[in-house]
Amino acid sequence: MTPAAGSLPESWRVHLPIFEGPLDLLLQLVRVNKVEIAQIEVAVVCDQFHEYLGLMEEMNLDIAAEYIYEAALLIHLKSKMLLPRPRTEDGEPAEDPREELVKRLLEYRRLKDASHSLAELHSLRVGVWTRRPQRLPDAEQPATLDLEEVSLFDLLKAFREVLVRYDHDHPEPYHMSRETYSVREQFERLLAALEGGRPFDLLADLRRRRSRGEIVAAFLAVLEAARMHLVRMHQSEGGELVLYRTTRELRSHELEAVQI
Amino acid sequence: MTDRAEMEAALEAILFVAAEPLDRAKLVELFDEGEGEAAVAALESVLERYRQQPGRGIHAEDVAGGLRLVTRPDLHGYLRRFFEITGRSKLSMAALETLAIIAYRQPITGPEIHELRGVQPAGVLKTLLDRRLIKISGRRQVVGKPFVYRTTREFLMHFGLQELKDLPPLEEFEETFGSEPDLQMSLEEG
Amino acid sequence: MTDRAEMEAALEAILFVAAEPLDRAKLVELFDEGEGEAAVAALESVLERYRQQPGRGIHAEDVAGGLRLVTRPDLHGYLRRFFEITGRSKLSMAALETLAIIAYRQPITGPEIHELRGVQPAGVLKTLLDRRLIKISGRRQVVGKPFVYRTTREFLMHFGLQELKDLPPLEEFEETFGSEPDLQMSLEEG
Repeated sequence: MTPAAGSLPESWRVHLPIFEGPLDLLLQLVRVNKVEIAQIEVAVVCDQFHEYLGLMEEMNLDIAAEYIYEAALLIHLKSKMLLPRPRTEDGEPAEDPREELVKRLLEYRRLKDASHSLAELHSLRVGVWTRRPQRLPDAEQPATLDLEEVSLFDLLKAFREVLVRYDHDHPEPYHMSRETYSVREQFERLLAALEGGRPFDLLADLRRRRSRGEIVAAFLAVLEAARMHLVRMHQSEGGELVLYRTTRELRSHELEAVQI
Repeated sequence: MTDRAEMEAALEAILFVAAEPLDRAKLVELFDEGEGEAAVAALESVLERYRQQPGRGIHAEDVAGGLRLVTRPDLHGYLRRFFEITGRSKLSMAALETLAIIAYRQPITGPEIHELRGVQPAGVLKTLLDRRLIKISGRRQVVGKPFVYRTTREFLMHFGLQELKDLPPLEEFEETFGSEPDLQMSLEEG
Repeated sequence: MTDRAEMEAALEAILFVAAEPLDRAKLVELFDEGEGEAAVAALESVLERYRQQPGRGIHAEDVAGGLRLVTRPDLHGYLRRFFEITGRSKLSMAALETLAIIAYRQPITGPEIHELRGVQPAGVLKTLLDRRLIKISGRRQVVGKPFVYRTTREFLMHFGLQELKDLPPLEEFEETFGSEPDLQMSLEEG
């Protein structure tokens, strides 16, 4: 690696920028080297790319498989660049080995620029509110989806929902043993524990339970609460699942719908 | 200090968005302390826009629970007519679930759907039949000879499928999008 | 004959109640035949009340092929404070990049998005699906039968667009490579 031409900017050692993916990193390297994408110098970029991965390693950051894949592609391409380019039958030089990479980068840059315009629009439009759903006069309207917009994703989700609910309503016999635990009771206990924004360590709580039946009821209660968007879950680095209460309020008919 | 026009705009936006009657005091408290009087005046100006006037379809109502904007009751005939004629085709969650059951468990009978959903499906089946998303394909030779339901060509077209085989199994859904969609959904709301 | 004031009031009430953008033509059709012109004029008067003005918190916008009333975007802070909404979460850059790829290159499959972004899109697709900004519109009939994605009506509404044509145009770069004028990437399986 030649330290002069091929090195990453010194500032990256102080504060390593994080990219949206390997193509994003490559785009930035082209920019750092002040060349046009079409003139990309594969050898230089390849070394810088590996240097970047090295810095990530030093900082104990996980390197996604996509970066490793791209790094391998770059090495392959670099070696191809070293070979004399063969000629085709009519004497023209064969395709530049960089062509594929250049096309990908150009297309990626084009779409990335577009995503910046969308981002700008998004941050403006996120402030637009419509009226909250209310009933039309004389018409009770249950939650509905626009038929035209219903897609496979909704269909699958609905089917899952049916199966989950069915299992929930038809528990295995051992849940029915003498000690029964009410999901609703667990549900209310959970919400009480989350009151005032207190975090709730789910796994630790489940470990403290006395029986399998109780664990099942407590867990179903968490699923209910999540389904109603009353809680959100966060996984900590240590692997704990921490629950937080969202701002959504519980409606009384929802509570009544929770299995006793 | 909040600009008077801004105060009015904010109050009007809040009244517009709210689904429930709003407490006047709470509305006024939105602004800094010491702006209370200005806020009361701003609220009055906003409400003035929603007094009953011939050309206005919305008015402000002072009900027990507080203030809210509502449509003028004498216009309800127009509202009903408009939304009956132009309403986009809607599918309730019940209908979607029933459709999903039929799609994945066909051929299936009404009583079997009832067992899976725990709800009598007659009304929903009619909706789905009317929309031509499902069809009756004979009767099951059991007690009561119930109708057997299947999805239609329109169903396949609607979901962009060539054949029923293309219906993704649940496992594929979980592989593609993770196994706990509902938990994840709330994850993003943070 | 419908009275002009009544026309205006009815139109205003309908716009106020509607949950989605309304087709102008359908609004006008609400009244008797022969009243079309008067209805157009009445609608214009109503919309005139909802132009952006300093003291007004609501305005009318043309979006996704229709008309609707929404709040002024700059009042977001007040609304959030009043309704105590903490997490109207913004989309991440990864989600926006993926959304841009789908918006400009639809219909498009997961593997194609992976190829274009260089990153596995599953998690982000789930977010976009849950927010109903994209939908699965079928499967591509190639190896693996991947899902095909498209943007939704909700996407248009969220970004304030009438139709997909209104997306900001993609920049066409001058720099071509070698003698190959066509930079359009071939969207084959990666």
